Amino acid sequence: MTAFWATLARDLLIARREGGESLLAVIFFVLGAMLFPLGVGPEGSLLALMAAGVIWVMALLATLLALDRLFQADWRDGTLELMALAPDSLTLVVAAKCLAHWLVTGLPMVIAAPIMALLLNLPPEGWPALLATLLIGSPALSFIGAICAALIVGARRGGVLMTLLALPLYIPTLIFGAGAVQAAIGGFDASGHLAALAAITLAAAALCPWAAAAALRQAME
Amino acid sequence: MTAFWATLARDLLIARREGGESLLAVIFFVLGAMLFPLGVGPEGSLLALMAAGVIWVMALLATLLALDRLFQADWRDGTLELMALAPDSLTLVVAAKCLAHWLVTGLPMVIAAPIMALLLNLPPEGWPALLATLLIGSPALSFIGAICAALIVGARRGGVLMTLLALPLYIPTLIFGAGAVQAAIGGFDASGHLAALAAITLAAAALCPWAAAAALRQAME
Amino acid sequence: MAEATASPNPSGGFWHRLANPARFQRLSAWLMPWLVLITVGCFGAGLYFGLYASPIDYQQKDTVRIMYVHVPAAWLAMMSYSTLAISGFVALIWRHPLADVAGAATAPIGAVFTFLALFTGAIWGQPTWGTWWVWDARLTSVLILFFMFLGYIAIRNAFDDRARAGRAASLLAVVGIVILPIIKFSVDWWNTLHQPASVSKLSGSSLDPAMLRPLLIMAVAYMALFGVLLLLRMRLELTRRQVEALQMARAGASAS
Amino acid sequence: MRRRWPRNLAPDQMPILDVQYLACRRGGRILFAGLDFSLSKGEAALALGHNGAGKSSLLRVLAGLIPPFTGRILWNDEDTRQEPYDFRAALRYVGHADGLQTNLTVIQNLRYWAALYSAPTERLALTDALAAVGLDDLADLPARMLSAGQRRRLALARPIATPSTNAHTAGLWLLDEPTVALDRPSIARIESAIAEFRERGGIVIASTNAPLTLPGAQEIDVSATVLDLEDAFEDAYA
Amino acid sequence: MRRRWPRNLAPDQMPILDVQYLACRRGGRILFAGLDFSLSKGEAALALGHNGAGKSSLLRVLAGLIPPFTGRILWNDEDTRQEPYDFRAALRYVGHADGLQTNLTVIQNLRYWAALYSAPTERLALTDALAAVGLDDLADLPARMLSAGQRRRLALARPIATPSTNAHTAGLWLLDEPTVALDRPSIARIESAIAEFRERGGIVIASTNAPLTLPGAQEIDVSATVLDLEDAFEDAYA
Ligand code: HEM
Ligand SMILES: Nc1ncnc2c1ncn2[C@@H]1O[C@H](COP(=O)(O)OP(=O)(O)OP(=O)(O)O)[C@@H](O)[C@H]1O
Ligand SMILES: Nc1ncnc2c1ncn2[C@@H]1O[C@H](COP(=O)(O)OP(=O)(O)OP(=O)(O)O)[C@@H](O)[C@H]1O
Ligand SMILES: [Mg+2]
Ligand SMILES: [Mg+2]
Repeated sequence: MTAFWATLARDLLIARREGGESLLAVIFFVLGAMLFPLGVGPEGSLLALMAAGVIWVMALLATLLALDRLFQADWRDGTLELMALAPDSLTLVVAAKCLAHWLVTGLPMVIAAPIMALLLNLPPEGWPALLATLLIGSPALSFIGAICAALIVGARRGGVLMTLLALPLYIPTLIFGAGAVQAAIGGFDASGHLAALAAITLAAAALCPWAAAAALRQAME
Repeated sequence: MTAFWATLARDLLIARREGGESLLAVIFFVLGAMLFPLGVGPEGSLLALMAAGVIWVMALLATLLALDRLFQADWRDGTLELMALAPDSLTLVVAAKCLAHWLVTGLPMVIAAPIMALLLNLPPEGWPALLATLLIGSPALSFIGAICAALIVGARRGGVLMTLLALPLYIPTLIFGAGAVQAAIGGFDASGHLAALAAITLAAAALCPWAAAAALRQAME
Repeated sequence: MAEATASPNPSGGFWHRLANPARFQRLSAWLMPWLVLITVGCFGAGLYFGLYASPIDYQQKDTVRIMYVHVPAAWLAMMSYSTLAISGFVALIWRHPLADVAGAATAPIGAVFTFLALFTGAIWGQPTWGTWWVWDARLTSVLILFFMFLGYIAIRNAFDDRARAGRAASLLAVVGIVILPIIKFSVDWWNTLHQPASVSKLSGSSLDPAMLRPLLIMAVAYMALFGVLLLLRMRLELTRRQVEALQMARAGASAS
Repeated sequence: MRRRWPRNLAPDQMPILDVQYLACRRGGRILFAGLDFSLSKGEAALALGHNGAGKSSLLRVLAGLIPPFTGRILWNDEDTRQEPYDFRAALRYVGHADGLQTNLTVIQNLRYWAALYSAPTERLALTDALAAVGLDDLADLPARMLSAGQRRRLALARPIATPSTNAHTAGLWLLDEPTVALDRPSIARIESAIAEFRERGGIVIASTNAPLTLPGAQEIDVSATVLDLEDAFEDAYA
Repeated sequence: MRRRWPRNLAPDQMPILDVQYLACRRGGRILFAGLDFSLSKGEAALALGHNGAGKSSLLRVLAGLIPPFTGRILWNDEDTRQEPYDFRAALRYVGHADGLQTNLTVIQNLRYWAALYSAPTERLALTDALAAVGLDDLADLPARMLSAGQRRRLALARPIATPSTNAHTAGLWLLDEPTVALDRPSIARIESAIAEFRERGGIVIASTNAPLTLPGAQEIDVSATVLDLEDAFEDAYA
């Protein structure tokens, strides 16, 4: 278990040392969303219709953006070998890295969400649903993404694979997430969507670190 | 001048060797745009209204995504020093890298645009304008981005700076690009927008390589 | 992950014996002609019944005939992915060289069938729904399936170390299996434009026998075709690997 | 040509690490085959061979990062691939890559490694290890600012700072070109650290082209062992 | 303490490279100061000093990658910071980083460098250079697959493959730890390549901790020169 806490502490420390780098995701998230009014045109009504979807899509893309660095750096500088050769199981280390990744990318996004809701004038009924879905759903993005990040370690074409592999796996999360907000705006009950999101996140948290660790062992052969 | 052609050839060769990696931008472009109908909802009418804006925003983000790798790799493995110490001026080398970057990311996007127009059912009147704007505007994205990519070389907080610096600089291109398409759809004359785009691209091509080269020299001290 | 040592020692058992490449080559060589025969026969019959000797739909008119190309294509698309996932699983756990080859051989075939389902579907959609494409759950999930095949192919080509690429791809295929239930039940979970299962329902089929017969014949034809292509590609892949092994051995003698 | 060990030796003569008939294959090439050696408490081995012979690969196979193509590695008579845990508790590997996080300070890097290998993480313990490689006065410098040799020395402080957590052995160090880019005094420091480790019964295997003296080390010539290649092949495809 | 050169020397005694009162500052520290030496046709120098003394920094300053803190570097009596072009045409720098594009083959890497330094790019010329470092039979291997030493050798093939394009000099090689991770035969190859270059009147400055013999090379002890630091300071802030 020490490995878990040590890795978590280390990754958070690195994030702090690298300052902005870790906030890349959230800044991309906000700036990216800000582009839509410029591109689509400022009619509030149209924006209100798109808001939920745009926010969730940007959350996906932002997570993806930071993810391919999740293991690549540790792999290049040889830290990954040290982790794999440590007595504790690699799965714990990977779980810690996922958690750290969520804390520095996912959580800030949840916090930034209200700003976006404001910018894209999301109808007030949607706000609680938006926060709830992001809070429940975003960890799934980090965990699922970790598998892909592990698969592409050492690959010649990192980035493209990351996108190609991860986005399809993200789509259920996206559908339920955005769906819940739309439902809430439409005045329907969103609890079904939220339950589905929670299920996805739990399953991801349970299985993905294990799968990612397996993939990483392969990567080092 | 040899340095220019040599670098262009090299970067294209690398792109071919890395296969998909160079297509990262275009795949991100297509997949990303695919997410909006899922997030926003499938009503064709709504999609038609967003289409132009979404396509242009995704073009921006996609370019950005590929850009931060423009000099970083050469810097890390020491190639950049060799380029800087070569007898020919670094500006030429940089220009070659920008051109290569556009050929492997910008051009494929232009080619992929019709697919996106279909999926997001962009009204037919918009199609020619969309292709024209992307063809004229996308080089500007590569050149302007190059400055930012050069500024962040070696900086600890690469990605975030990249986004922060580049997106604001991209906004004029975005406004004229998406604006032209909207105008065409609305049945107005888009030639004004196109002229503005062309001007931006020419200015960028003339000034950016020089500025980027200067930034790179700083980075290596 | 079971960390078996790299040296494969066939220890009895049908699958193990089949896993021996030489034996597989012999078996497939024997099987091939029969499969080809079935393919040609069923396609002939299926297309005849489908395009001539079957009633036209009272509202869709002749366009209903697209069904005989579309539906089996869609079924095969899903079947290909299950093949991919299963071979991936076997390749990971028992490290059968042949399972890896099977996966590598299946992916492109699956991609083609998926594309066919999308394409014929779109063609069918134009007259019936009045649009080439809608973002309906069924259609979208199949589009995703298509991208997943692409992803599998991409990751296979992303490493120079063939073994590594194989393992990564296998793992991906296993993880991606979740897409199948989504495709299958999308029509039931979400209210879609696309119609729900009427042939492959548990409670018997609700389709006019005159349409069902040719449909099923075509299904058989598609599967036989799948078999033929799979065997062909696997034999090709195996031969290529043997050649490469020889070249590598020679290079090893000379290099450094 | 399998060698079996007579089990009636005195305990400290018994081989702790027993490598049997090891072969490695990379990029479709057999690098070495039929490699056969064993080390007992306090012994050391030097992997020698021209560039590209396979020294680094040998160390990676021994560490368990690459599965062997043929043969097996026994640690206290247990196959390290079946029961890796005891082995890992005793194993310390220093590869070509230094494994530094350049944004962390020298001591922060070391502290993480110590925690990872469940070794003491107090500053005192860590600075001792740094002193052993002569970096103690750079402890709070960001690793980014280290020179080539300083980075190497930090990497070498890792095994020193993380003693084996496996009760009944002092452990095994696998060092890939430990003295690359080191100056004379540093080389001397490393050599004495290794000697001290062997004193405590540790086993050391190092690969090197640079000058490094391990008194009484047996030499493993990697390039020589490629000879019985067919041997390895038929072994694999039997 | 400025030294001026009597201009009545025989042309081949005249210093080609004249380093005057050089100081370098990194990370807020003065690494060396008041460094003063000059080299004429065919001469060589070895930069020595403990890890972190500033050998690599010295070479980077000489190459013009880092501006000097004080002092100047003359090439054929021209300040290399005012007129860098003649200098660059003659300069070949091999740093710690090998500068390989790992996705290109060995020869593709070399071909690009040759083109960049406008040297002949025919396969024949390139394979000659590769042969000089003993890599000719790996010419078409992806650089990714090279071992540590093989990578280093490829980096060293660069100056050999790109002769000075500056008419009246054979050029200047700046080699940072050229022999790191090299095996004996390779070291010998490099030494003979350097000797041959000096034959043609080339100038070589190398930094090293590893064994490297440059006959008749003057030694520049980087760590020693930090002494007259105040001197450098008042010079800088005069
Ligand atoms: C691109 C568009 C389309 C795609 C991707 C698509 C996909 C699929 C898939 C995956 C299946 C297999 C379902 C299963 O096995 O349960 C299927 C079956 C079917 N599709 Fe489509 N389809 C498309 C368009 C259409 C259109 C336009 C029609 C006609 C209006 C249509 C009619 C059918 C029918 C009748 C079945 C058989 C259902 C059954 O009995 O199981 N499809 N399609
Ligand atoms: N990732 C890889 N894929 C395929 N082949 C590889 C890989 N890494 C190394 N090789 C090959 O394996 C051989 C041995 O490499 P290795 O690094 O073990 O040599 P080495 O003895 O450590 O050489 P050096 O003394 O230069 O470090 C090399 O010839 C190289 O071509
Ligand atoms: N990027 C940097 N920023 C600040 N200081 C640095 C940087 N790189 C190196 N230094 C400092 O400069 C000093 C000299 O570094 P340099 O690499 O020149 O030493 P060196 O003589 O080459 O040592 P080695 O023999 O280990 O290569 C080191 O003490 C280091 O702390
Ligand atoms: Mg090595
Ligand atoms: Mg140095």
